[in-house]
Amino acid sequence: MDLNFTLEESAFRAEVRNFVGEKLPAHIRDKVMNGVHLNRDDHILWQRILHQRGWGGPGWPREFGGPGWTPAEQYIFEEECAAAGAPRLISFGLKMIAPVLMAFGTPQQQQRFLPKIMAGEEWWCQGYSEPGAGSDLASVKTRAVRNGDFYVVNGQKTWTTLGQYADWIFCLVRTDPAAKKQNGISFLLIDMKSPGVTVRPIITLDGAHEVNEVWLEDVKVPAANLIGEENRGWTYAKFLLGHERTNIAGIGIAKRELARLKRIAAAEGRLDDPLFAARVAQVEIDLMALEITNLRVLAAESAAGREKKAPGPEASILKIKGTEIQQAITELMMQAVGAYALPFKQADIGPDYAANLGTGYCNLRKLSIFGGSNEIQKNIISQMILGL
Amino acid sequence: MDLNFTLEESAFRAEVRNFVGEKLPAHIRDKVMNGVHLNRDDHILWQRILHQRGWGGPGWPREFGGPGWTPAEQYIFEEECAAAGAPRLISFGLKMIAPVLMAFGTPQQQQRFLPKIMAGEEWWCQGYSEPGAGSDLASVKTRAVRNGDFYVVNGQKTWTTLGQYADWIFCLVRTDPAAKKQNGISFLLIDMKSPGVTVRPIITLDGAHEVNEVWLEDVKVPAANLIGEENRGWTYAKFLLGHERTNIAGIGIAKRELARLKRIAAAEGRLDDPLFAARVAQVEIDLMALEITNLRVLAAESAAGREKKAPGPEASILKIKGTEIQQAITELMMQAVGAYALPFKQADIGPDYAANLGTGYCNLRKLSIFGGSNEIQKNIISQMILGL
Amino acid sequence: MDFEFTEDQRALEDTVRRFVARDYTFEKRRAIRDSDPGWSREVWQGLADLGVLALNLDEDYGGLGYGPQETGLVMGAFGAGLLLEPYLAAAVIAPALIRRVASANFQEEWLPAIATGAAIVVLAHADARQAPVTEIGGNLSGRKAVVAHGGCADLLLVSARTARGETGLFAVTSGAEGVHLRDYPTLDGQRAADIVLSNAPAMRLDAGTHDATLEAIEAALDIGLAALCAEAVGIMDATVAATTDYLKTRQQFGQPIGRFQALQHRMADMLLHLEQARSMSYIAALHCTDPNRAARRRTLSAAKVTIGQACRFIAQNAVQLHGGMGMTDELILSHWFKRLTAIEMTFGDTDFHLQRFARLSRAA
Amino acid sequence: MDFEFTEDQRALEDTVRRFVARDYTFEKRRAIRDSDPGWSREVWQGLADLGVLALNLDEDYGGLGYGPQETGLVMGAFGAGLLLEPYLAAAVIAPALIRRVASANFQEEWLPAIATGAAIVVLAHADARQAPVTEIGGNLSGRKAVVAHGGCADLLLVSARTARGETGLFAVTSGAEGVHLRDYPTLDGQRAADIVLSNAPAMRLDAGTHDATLEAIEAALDIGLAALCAEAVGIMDATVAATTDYLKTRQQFGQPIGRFQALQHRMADMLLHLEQARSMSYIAALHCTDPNRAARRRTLSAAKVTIGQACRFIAQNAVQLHGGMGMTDELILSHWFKRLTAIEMTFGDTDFHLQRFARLSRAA
Repeated sequence: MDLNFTLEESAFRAEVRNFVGEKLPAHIRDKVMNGVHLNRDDHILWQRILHQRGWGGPGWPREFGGPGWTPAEQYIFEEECAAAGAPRLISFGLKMIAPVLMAFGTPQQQQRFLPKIMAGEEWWCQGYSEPGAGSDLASVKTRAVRNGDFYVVNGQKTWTTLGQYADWIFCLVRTDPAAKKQNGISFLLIDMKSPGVTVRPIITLDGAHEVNEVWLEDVKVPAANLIGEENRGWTYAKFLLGHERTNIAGIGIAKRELARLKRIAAAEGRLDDPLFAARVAQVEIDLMALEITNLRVLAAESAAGREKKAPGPEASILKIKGTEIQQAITELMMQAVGAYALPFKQADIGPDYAANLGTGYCNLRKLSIFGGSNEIQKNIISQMILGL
Repeated sequence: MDLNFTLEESAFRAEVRNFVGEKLPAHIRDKVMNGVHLNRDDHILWQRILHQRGWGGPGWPREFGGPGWTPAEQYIFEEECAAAGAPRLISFGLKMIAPVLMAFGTPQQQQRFLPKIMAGEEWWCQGYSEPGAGSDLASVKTRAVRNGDFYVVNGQKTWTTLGQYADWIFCLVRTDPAAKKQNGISFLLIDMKSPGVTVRPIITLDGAHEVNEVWLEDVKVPAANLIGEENRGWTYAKFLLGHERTNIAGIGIAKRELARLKRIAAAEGRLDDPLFAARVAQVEIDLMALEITNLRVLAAESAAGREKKAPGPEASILKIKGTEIQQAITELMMQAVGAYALPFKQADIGPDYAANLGTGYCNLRKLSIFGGSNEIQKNIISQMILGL
Repeated sequence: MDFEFTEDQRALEDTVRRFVARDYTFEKRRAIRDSDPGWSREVWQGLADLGVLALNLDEDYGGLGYGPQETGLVMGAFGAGLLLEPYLAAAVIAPALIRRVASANFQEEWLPAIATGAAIVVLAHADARQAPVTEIGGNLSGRKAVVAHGGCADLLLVSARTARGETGLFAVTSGAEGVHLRDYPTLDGQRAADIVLSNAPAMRLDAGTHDATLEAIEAALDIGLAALCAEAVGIMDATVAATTDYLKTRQQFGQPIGRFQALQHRMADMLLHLEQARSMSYIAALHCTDPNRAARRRTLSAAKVTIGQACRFIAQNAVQLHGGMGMTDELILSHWFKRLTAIEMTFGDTDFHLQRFARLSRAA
Repeated sequence: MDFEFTEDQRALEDTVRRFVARDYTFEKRRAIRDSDPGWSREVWQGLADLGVLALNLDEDYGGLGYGPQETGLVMGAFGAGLLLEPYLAAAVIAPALIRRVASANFQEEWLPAIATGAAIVVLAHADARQAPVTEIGGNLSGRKAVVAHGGCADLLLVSARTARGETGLFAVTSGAEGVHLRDYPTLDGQRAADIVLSNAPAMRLDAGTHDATLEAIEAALDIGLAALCAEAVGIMDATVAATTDYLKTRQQFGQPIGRFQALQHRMADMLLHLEQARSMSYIAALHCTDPNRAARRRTLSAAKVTIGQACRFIAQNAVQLHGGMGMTDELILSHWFKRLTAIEMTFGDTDFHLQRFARLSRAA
C-alpha cells in the first residue's frame, strides 16, 4: 500500500496547477472563491480555455479527442481546478451525454455532437425528471410518437438544471405506453430551439434561478436523434446515471470551501469558541477520511479495468458523505458570521465574505436531494453492497 | 397554564420525602446511589415498608387497597422515591398483572392475588416474549391444551426479567392453533413452583443475571387461573402493555443519575473540558424538556378521565427520549472517569464512584430494546399520531 | 399543574389565526414581501384594530395588560403565517423596554401611540463590531448591525456607550440629521437595517445607572426570546403538519412515500423535536419575567437550545422529505425553512446558549 | 497510489486469520477468559511459533523487520477473534519503545526473548492521579493506573519523574521487592493491572534527556495507536458482517427484518462509518512513524476520532439491531461491543483527540 501519488502524477499535478494559475480569468476565480453564481459566459469561457489546451474532455478517451487520462489523473485535474477556484465542469454534456454517445451513438451522432461539447459550443441539459416522479425516474410520462422520419414529443420535464442556457436536451420519452414501466422508454436528443420547446424558470429557496421546467408541445424530433434502439432507452439512461456519479464526492470543492470556512471563522474569532472549533475539526476529519475512501474507490475502479468504467454502488457512500460534508461547511460558514449572514443579496452589508453565506447554505440543501436523494443512496448501499 | 404543583401536591411531596428519608434503609439507598444491582431481599424489604404505610400499590384505586392517588401524585411519589435512592418498584406485579386482574379478573382471582402483590409476599414475572419472536409478541408458540379442570402447558418463554425471584408468571399461551395470529391466544397465571417449570439464567453483556429463559414442560395449570375468556388473551395482553408504559420516561431516575454524573464529572475535573461540559448540558436540557413533556402527557391523561387510563401513543415519545437520556447519562459517566471505568466488577480499583460505570453503560443498552424497542415506538408514533 | 389555556387566551389565539388565514394568505404575503418597504402599514393598522399591538401594554396606556403566555399564542399564529410586520420588535420588545427604563412622560407619549399603530418604536442594540455606538455630548455616533425592522421605525431606542464608559439608552428619531438607515431584506423575507449614526441628536431615556439599564435591555430581550421561541413552535407545528400531509399524498414507486419506514421514522424524530420544543416554549413563557436573573437566563438558554436544534432538524428534514418541491420558492415550506434558519441564529445561536447554560448550571 | 497489500502481507494476514479461526474459537476464548490468569501462555507460544511476536523487531534481534502496515493486518485479524493475549502491549508497543530508548546491551538481552515468547515486557506509563511514580535514588515509588496486561509482564517499562524533575524510563522486574501488582479483568474481558511501587529497585533505561525520552514514549504509543485503530476496524468489519447476516436470517412480522427500510438505512450508516474508519486506519499506519511530530499527531488524532465515532455507532447499533440477542453474553457480538467500547476510551477518547486535532490544525 502506498498512498502517495507517483512521480508522474505529481508532475502532472504541477502542470495542471501552473496552467490553471496562469489561465483562469481572475473575475471567474473571484466569483468561485466567494460563492457567487457563475453565468453562462463564465462557464463557456473556461471550457474554451481548457479546450485550447486539449483538456476540454478530461474524462474522454483519446479516440474522441480527450486526453486519455487515468482515473487518478482526472481526480488530480478536478482537485487542482477546484482548489484554484476554477468553475466546476458542466457535466450534462461532458460527463452525461458524451459517454452515452461514445458507447451507444452512431458515428454520425458522435461526429455531430461530441466536438461541440468539448469545444464549449453547445450546452446540454438533462431531460430525465418529470413532475411528480421524483426519485422514481422510470415513471416517464412524456410521450414520443413516431411519424415517418420524426418523433412528435409531448410532455413536461422538470428540475432541468441550467436548462435556460442549453442548446440541446437529452430526454427520456415513452414510445410504448403498453409496455411495463422500464420498458417502452426511448432516449432522444432534442434541439432546444425546436418549436414547441418552452423553458420556465423554477426559483429556488435561495432566490436563485438554476433549475427549470421544460415543456414539450408537439415537438418534432428527427428520428436520427434517437440513441440506440427504440424502447431500450432505460438501458442507456442507467448507463448515464452511473457516469453522473464520477467525482461525486466533490473532494476538491469541499477542500476549497473548508479553507474558506477556516478563513472566515478565524476572521470572526470563532475558532476561540471550543464548540465551534470542534465542529470545524469534525468536518475537516470527515473530509480527510472521505478523500482516502474516494481514492480507494478510484483505485478499485482502475484495477477493475476499462470495461467496467461506471462507478459501482460504492459511489453511493461518496455521494452521501460528500454532500453531508459540503452541507456542513456551508452551515458552519453561515453560523460563523451570525447576523451578517442574514442580509439577502446585499453585497455591501457586513464583511465581504458574509454576502453569500445565507443563500449558499440554502442552495446546498439540494445536494442531498438531487442526483439521487441520499435516501435512495442508502437503499442502494443496503441492497447492492449489503445484500439486504 | 400553570406549571406549578398545587399546594396539596407540594404538601404531598413533602410527606413522601419525609417518609422515604426516614424509612429507606441506608444499605439499599447506597446500592441504588452507586448503581449496584439490588437483590430480591432489598426489593421485598422496601415493598413491605411501603405497604406498612399503605403505599404498597401506588397506582391502585382505593377499592383494591391502593391509596387512590391522582396521576400527578403518583408522579410525585415515584420522583421522590427515585431522588432519594429508593428501589424502582418491581412493575410485573404492581403495574402489569394487577391492572389486568382488576379489570378482567374474577373476584376470586382478585382476592387471591392482589393483596399478596401489595404486601410484597408474591413476586411476579412476565411470560410474553418467546425465542425468535422479538417485537412480534403475537407470534406465541407456547401451547396450552385444556384437559378437564386443567390446562397442560408446553413451550418456552424468554427475556423473563428477574424470573429467578418469581413466585408466579403470567403467560400468553396459544389455545387455538387453527386461529389467526392474534386470535387463539389465552392469558394464564402459572405458579412457578409447578412441576415442569424450569428457569435458566441468561447472562447479559454486563455479566449480570437479570433475565431468564423459562421452560414449560407439561405444566398443569388449573383452569381457574385463566384470565377472562379463552382465546381472548390478546385483548388483555394489549391492555397490560398499555399500563406497562406508565412512568415510562423515568424522569425521577434520570434526574438522580444526572446529579450523579455531575458529581462524578466535577470530581474528575471534566467540567473544565468545554466539549464534555456541553454534552452534560445537552442531556440536562433534554431532560428539562422531557419532564415538561411528561407532565403534559400526564395532564392530558388526567383530563381524559379514569375510563381511558392506559397511556396513549404519546407514551412512545416519552419512552424514546427517556431511554436515550438515561443511556446518554451512563455513557457520559463512563467517559468521565476514563480508564477507571474499565476494571470489571472490581470495587476497590480507582475512585469509589467508578466501580459500576462500565457495566452500567452496558446494562442500559437494554432500555432501547426491551419494553417495545425504540424502532417499534417510532412505528407507533408514525402510525398512531401522524397517521402515516 | 395545568397546561390548559384559558378561554380568553384561546379566543385571542383564534382571532389571530383567523386574521392570518383570511388577511395574510401566502399570496398576500408574497406581494407584501416584494413591495418596496417589504411590510404593510395596512396590515399593521389591521393588527392595531384587532388590539394585538396593545397586548403587552399596561391598561393605563391603552394596553390589554397581557403577558408572555398570550404573546406566545399570538406569535405562534403569526409564525405559521410568516408575518413580515415588526410585531416582535415593535409590539413585544420595545414596549417591554420602555416600561422598564423610560420616564412616565415618555411612556405616556409613546405607549398609546404604539398601541394604536400610530408609532413604530424599535430597539437597536447590537453594535457593528468595528464601530460601536458611543455618546458624546448627547449625540450618538457609530453603527448598529442588522437591526430587525430598524428601517420602518419612527423612533429608535439606541444603546450606547456614554462618555462615562457606561451603557445608556437613547431615543433617536429615525428621520433626524446624522441618522442613516440602510434598509434591506433578510434571508427570511423580513427586513433589517444597519443604522449609521454620525453625531445624531439623541435623548437619554434611562436614569443613568449602568447596571439597571443593561438589565432592563436584557429583560426586554429575554421577553423577546420567549416570544421568538413561541413563533418557532408555531412554524414547526405548521411544517410538521405540512410534511406529514405531503408524505400521505405524494406517490412514488406505486405508493404514498409515507409508507417508507425510513421516512416514517424521520417524521417521528421530527415530532419528538417538536414536542420537546413546545414544552420548552411553555417554560420560556413562564420564566422569561423571573426576576432571578441567573435562573431566568439558564432556563431561557435551555429553551433556545431545544428550540434551535428543533428548528434545524425540522427545517432541514422537511425540505429533504419534500424532495425537489421543498427547494422551490413556490411552496410556503421553503419560507418556513428560511425563517426557522434565521430564528436559530437570532438572540444567540444554539452553541452560544448551550455554553451559557453549562456555565450557569455549574454556578447554580 | 496503491491500496493493494503485497502477497507477503496477504499471506501474513491469512496465517493469522487461520490461526484465529482454528485455534482461537469463541469457545476457546471463553475458557481462556474464565481461567485464572485470563490469558494463555500456550496461545502466546503459538503466536511466537507463527513468528508474529517478532513482526516489529529488527532482523538483527530475531525479528522480521515489518512495520505498522503488517502490524495492522495482524491486529485486524486478532480483533475479529478478540485475542486476550498481550499482543499490542508486548509485541507492538514495548519493542518499539525499547528500540528507541534502550542501550544495545539491553536490546540484545530482551528483544530476542520477546520474539521467542520467552519474555513479556509491558510499558506502564499512565500514573494514578493521586500517586504519580517518582524516582528517588534509583528506586521507584507511586502507582500506575490500569496498565493493560501489566499483570502478565516479566518486565515493566516504567516512566517516572526523576529527582531532577524530568521524565525517565526504568526497567522494573515484576517480581522484585516493592512491586505490588493488582491484576484484574477489564470490561472487555482483557486484563489490566494497577501497579503499586514502594521503593522498588529499577534500572534506568533512557539516556537521561527528558525530551528525547518523552518523545520516544510518545512515538511508541503512536505506533500502538495505529495498531489499535487496525484492531478496531477488524472488529467492526466482523460486527457489520454479523449484523448484516442477522438481518437477513432473523424473521419478524413474517419477513426477514432486513426488509425493514429503517433498519436498512441504519446498516448503510454503519457501513459508512466502517469505510471511513478503514480509510483512516490506513492513514494511521502510514503516518504513525512520521518524524514530524505535529503532523503525525494531527493525523493520528483524526484517525482516532473517526474510529472512535465508528466504534460507538457500530457497537451500539449492532446490539440494537440484534435486539435481545445482542444483549447476551452468549453471542460474540456483545464481546465485540465491549471491546469497541474499551477501544474508544483507550489512548485518549474521541473528545480528547477532536480537540487535539483542532489545536494542531490551527497551529499548522
